[in-house]
Amino acid sequence: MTRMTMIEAIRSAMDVAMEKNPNVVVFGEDVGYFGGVFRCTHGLQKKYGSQRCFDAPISESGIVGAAIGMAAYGLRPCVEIQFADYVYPGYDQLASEAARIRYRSAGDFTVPMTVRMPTGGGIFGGQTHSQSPEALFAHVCGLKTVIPSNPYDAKGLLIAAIEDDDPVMFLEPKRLYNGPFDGHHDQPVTPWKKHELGEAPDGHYTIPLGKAATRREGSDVTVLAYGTMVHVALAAAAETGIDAEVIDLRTILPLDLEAIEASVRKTGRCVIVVEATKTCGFSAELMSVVMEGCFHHLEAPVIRVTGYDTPYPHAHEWAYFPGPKRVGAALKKVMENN
Amino acid sequence: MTRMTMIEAIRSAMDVAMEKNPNVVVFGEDVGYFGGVFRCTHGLQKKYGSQRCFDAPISESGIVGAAIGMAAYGLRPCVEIQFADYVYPGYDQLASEAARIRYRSAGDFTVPMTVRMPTGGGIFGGQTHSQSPEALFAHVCGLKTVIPSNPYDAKGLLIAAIEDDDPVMFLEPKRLYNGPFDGHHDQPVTPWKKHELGEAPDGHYTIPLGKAATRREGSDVTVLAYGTMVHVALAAAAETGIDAEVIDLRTILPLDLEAIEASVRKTGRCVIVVEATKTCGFSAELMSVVMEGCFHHLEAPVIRVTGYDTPYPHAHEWAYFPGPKRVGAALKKVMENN
Amino acid sequence: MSKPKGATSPLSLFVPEPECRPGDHPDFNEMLIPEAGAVRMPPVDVEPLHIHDLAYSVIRVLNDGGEAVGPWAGQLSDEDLLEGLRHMMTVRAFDARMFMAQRQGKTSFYMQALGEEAVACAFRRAMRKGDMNFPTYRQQGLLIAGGYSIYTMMNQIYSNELDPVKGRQLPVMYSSKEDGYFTISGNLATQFIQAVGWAMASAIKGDDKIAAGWIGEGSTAENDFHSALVFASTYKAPVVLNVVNNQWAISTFQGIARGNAATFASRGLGFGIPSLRVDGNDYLAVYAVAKWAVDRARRNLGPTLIEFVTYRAGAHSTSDDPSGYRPKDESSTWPLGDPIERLKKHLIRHKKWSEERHAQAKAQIESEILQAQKQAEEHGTLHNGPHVPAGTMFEDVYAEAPIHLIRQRQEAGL
Amino acid sequence: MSKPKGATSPLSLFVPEPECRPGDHPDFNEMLIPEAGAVRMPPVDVEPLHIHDLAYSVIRVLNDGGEAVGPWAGQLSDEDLLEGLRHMMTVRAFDARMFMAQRQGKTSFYMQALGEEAVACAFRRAMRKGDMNFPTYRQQGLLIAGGYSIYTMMNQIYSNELDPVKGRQLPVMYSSKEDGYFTISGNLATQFIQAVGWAMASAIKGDDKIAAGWIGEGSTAENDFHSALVFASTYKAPVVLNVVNNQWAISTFQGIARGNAATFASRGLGFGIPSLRVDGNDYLAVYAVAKWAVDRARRNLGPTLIEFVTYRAGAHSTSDDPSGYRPKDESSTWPLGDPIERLKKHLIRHKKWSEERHAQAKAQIESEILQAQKQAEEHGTLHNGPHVPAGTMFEDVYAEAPIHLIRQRQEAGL
Ligand SMILES: Cc1ncc(C[n+]2csc(CCOP(=O)(O)OP(=O)(O)O)c2C)c(N)n1
Ligand SMILES: Cc1ncc(C[n+]2csc(CCOP(=O)(O)OP(=O)(O)O)c2C)c(N)n1
Ligand SMILES: [Mg+2]
Ligand SMILES: [Mg+2]
Repeated sequence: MTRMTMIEAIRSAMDVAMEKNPNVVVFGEDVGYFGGVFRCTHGLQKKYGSQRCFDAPISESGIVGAAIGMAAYGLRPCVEIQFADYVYPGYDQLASEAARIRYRSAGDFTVPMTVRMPTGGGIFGGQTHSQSPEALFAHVCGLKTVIPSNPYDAKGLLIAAIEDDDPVMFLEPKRLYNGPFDGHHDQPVTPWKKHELGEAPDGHYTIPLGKAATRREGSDVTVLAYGTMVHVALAAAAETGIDAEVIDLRTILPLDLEAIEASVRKTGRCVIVVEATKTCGFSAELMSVVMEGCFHHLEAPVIRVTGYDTPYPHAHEWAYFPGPKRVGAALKKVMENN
Repeated sequence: MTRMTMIEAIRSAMDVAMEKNPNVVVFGEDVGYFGGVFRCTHGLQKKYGSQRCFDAPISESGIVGAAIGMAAYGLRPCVEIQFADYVYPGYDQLASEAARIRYRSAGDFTVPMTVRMPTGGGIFGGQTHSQSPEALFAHVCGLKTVIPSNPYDAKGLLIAAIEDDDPVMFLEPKRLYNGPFDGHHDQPVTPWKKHELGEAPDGHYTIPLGKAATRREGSDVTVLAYGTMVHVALAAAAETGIDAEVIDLRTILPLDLEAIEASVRKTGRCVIVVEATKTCGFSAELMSVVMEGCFHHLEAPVIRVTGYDTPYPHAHEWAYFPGPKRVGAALKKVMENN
Repeated sequence: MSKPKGATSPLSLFVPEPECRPGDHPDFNEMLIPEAGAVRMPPVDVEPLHIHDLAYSVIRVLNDGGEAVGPWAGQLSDEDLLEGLRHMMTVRAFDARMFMAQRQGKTSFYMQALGEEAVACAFRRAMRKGDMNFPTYRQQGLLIAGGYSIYTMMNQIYSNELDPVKGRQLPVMYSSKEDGYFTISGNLATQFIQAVGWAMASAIKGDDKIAAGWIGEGSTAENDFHSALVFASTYKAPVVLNVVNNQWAISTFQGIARGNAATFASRGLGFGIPSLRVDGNDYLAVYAVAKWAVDRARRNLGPTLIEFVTYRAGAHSTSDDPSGYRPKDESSTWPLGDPIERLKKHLIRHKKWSEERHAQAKAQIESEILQAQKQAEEHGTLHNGPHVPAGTMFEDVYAEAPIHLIRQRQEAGL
Repeated sequence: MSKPKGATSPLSLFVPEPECRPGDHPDFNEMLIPEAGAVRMPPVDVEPLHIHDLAYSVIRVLNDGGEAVGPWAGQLSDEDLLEGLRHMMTVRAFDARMFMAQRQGKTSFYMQALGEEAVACAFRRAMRKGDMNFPTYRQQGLLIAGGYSIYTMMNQIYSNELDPVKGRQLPVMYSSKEDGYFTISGNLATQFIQAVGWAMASAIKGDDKIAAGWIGEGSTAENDFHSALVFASTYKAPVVLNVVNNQWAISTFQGIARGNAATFASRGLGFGIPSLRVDGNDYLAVYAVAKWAVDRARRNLGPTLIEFVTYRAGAHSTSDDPSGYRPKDESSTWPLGDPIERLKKHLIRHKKWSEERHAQAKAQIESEILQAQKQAEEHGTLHNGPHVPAGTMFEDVYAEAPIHLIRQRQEAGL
């Protein structure tokens, strides 16, 4: 076991996967010699050579498209999109191709590919370095989508993603790379080295895609969250004193319906906390799942706390970010409402 | 007033808009000389010349990107994407650019552009001629999304879209082009010529974006639908004898929240009928809106009837299509549940 | 704003138009067609910069008299050619039959390769087992020339109970890994960069297999054409990038995609990729150029771009009627002729074939196809079934169905 | 599957690498640099096919001695050049100041144009009021040479209460329609095709305005580069397509985007677009080539592609440290020198300038910038504010706020 940052955990996952399976290859913009703008692939080219870890041209559609071809050949590419905000040029290859190839060929061809990308805000990145586009993947059947909230999960989930036989979108909340940011931007962040989930085995292990984790048990209200918002929710629970059950979904597709239903049926209340913009975001799907599975148990309307339906503004980062204050207010409101 | 098919109505809208404003230009794949694979632009090149209506290279991203540049110059391009299934190569230009330019320039530049595309299934088009990707637009703030269900609306909404100062995605349910298809694929479709909403003024008129229409008043349950599903819902209501209030949303963004809330508060029940795949589709947003605005009025869980979360299969078109049988079953179920 | 000094005359938009439209008299006099045999054959390891001219000419082997001439000739035996002729005749007869089947309501849709049979059929011959094609919907010739079962193709077209892709895809969207035929996409151009990725994978693994990407001339406007050239060029991928220029993209003539450029082949020049143009209706020329490019790839010399100059003699698909946008007799005035007629003439001239044998062969092929069709129809057609069970539509979305899909399937009762 | 006959040796993937990495001794000996004055100047209505060579050479005017020589020389007066020098010096001093401001925590981010100031500054001079640029984040020279207020630029960089884009965008993402400067996107390459569309609109309206698209050499790999060339070529759009080849794309050397091609300019050849390469550190050469291309566009002759050969002497941005991927002294060995030094030398040689006047001018520019900075900081910096009111973040998503946004704003209490 080693204490690691989320960056180190992600790097270690690729290292372990490459070591274990010579068919795993890693490429993307600036990922080769330099090791990635967030240093997630640092050292991999040196260790595995430039045929297995290399720089790609600045072409997200080329990166995804080439990875699909490689996966169809039999490799397991794990590619990096420099920021989730830049995945759109590759969206056609993801939605029309990666997601469809197993189905349309009835299993004749498959696409065991992982697409990593830093996601979310909190770093003053403005509207093109802060987006959370997971809903755009979740709506496309054939893709899986993973969003870890800590180093332990990040490593186990990334290895599982690379070893999965379907295309997996792996979104890394960049504000969590160095510590469990809870939205209190004016307070120092505990480094992962001091956090229990900053500890991870050195070698191979996996966390199954599709299983949520309960980060805090509680009986008053269920909070559904993933990524950075898990830590925001935990902070809000602590600060309001409301006995919230905080569920970290970890993968949003497949979604752990059973864990969600069990918790909301137990607490009778639910707050959904998602960083992405509201309308038609994954928060809406979570709403629907609760409506469909728990309606008769609900004692109050479910509340969504999300990013507003505007682009992510630069100067007003903290007015925009769904922080512990907004989540706390929602917790209080959902408890009042009978 | 003239009786027209939806194709004729759409053509007439462009004709009226081009006639009125010389800044309106029309282009897309096969739309020039030939007049479009669905003949929606037939005759426009002849009437307005090839500088205002012309063929484009097969490049959806080029079509959208060029239209953005034209709109920034001051034109009002109305472009065609041959099938909604082929919009993805242009998705980056839509999500990262068209949707953002007003905001990021604080109104210095704007994108008054309309992107038309045939959407939905029911024509044995298989997985790449049947998709309903509206949720992917609705999640992107800055875009508006319109989906008409009849010729009268199609014309008035398309003129409004072209005259709107923001980018509008205009989705045309291709199964409705020639008549109000209600999902009974084994029965002949009434032609628009015999349908009251097949009648439209010859000249200029608009229908405001963001206003729903009640297609059938009722007191038992509210059905939220748009496009082809409006007709399916009407059929299901008639066949089950349930007194459903069928609301045709017409534009899903802006969404007519007030109309939805008023109706569901009145009926206390709601069924959402959307042709697109379920997970994280626009049906999920409608669920959320009802949860947020009407929870205390609900007497039963809201039900989604949607396309399944699989690609649209060719041979099993009618097993896949959310037809009146499935909608009728949902209506019955929502009435049983107290 | 004041009028700027030195204002020039008003700009205007140039919109390319074909030479003729319905009612006009087609002529291809403007088209550059070198004599057969006129274009040199460089070594496969040639410096790309030194063969720019090949992107602007047309490599041809069969001359008007049916003789095979010049440096690209002489690579195929008479047996090979007879087999090639049979392949092309099979494609044509198969197309005619399936076109008819669609018209008879037995399926939803069909797409012919009429007039361009030589391209896929001759190219296939230059490939090896294990190589992978990333075809468009108009390369049925790759399957047929590769010996794939036309019966199975029909099952796919009918979406019947034996359809290998389980009724999920439109007709002609075949898939056969075993036969080096990547699952066809309804989305244009996407497969071009995938072919490059597949070839890169083969190189990464130290394999000896190569890939071939296929695209129509109209679809070269799509962005994936660019990413394919970028990646192929950067990593010197062992791939052959094929542009089938059949002059039309549905109703749109090739000038809309080609713009101000002289040829589609020349699109490769700016990438340092050897780029050749070939007479796509000349079986011998297609084979020779394909072989050259395949050899280059196999010898790790990198990608080649080939433009096949041909003509889409039929409608775009069963949903299309070309009389709305091009002269009816344009096809018959196409100066590169018909690929079957040209190879037949060559073989007859060499006394390896005759009109009688041709007629016999045609009849025999047609009866084999009819046979297969009957057999296929016993297993169902689109509207009458049987199909694979409807519940299978929930399978293969993922390797294992996640819980939400299991629930949906239960709800559907399938 | 049996081993196919004639199996060849295993393939391998080629991955381009730069000549040197940290620790190596940089040398640019391989780089082709023609003598100043060596490249001909064709008429603007030249047949594109006849100037392929210009895509493989480098147009240069200033020679090592500081003389302006050859057919592209002699287009600018001494006053023009003195003004140009001042523009470049202003960009450099402004960059240095703002870089520092970021380091001092006054904003989140900054991007310099160090070493490439001539490109944007000289290009701007060839344009007219009303023309539109679609710049990247490294063309601040267009604004400064166009007389845009550096004070306003600073307000944007600080996201302060006077920021014209209301604190919404990252620093340097300026927008000024009035000044022909399209709102910068954080997404690479998207603006290239938009420039073509804008130019098409101008042509459709019979206007006389032209557009210029800008892109970095690394970003030419993006697909929008292709659609821009396709549309520009097809409709002969009045647009100048500028590729700024500063050798680096963050840590990635230009060979990854360029692949096996000799130059980025050559990417235009396959589109029939006149494509020129120019010494980007030579103010006179940049101006002359820009003028040529702008004239072509204005005379409705269609698009031109220009590759500016330059060097990114600084880090990619304040988030980057180039010592991790390239030799520290690579910048100082760059063979095309420094644009400011070269123009200065030319002017001194012609007795229009002196070291003293240069030092004075530098001091004066720096003090003007300091002045503007103080003034800007009175209106706020990123972390200390003031900004425009937070509630404005709900504005301009649409022309009019729809009901859901009104509700969200109410809920936020802003
Ligand atoms: C991304 C995308 N855009 C548009 C279409 C619709 N479409 C199908 S075939 C076709 C024309 C293709 O022409 P070309 O590439 O020349 O191939 P050909 O049909 O001539 O073989 C078009 C526009 C599509 N299938 N995919
Ligand atoms: C679509 C997209 N992909 C990736 C990035 C991240 N990124 C920002 S700048 C850059 C390098 C661009 O290099 P180049 O085009 O050569 O321009 P330069 O920075 O040298 O001026 C990258 C990869 C981005 N902004 N947008
Ligand atoms: Mg074609
Ligand atoms: Mg660069």
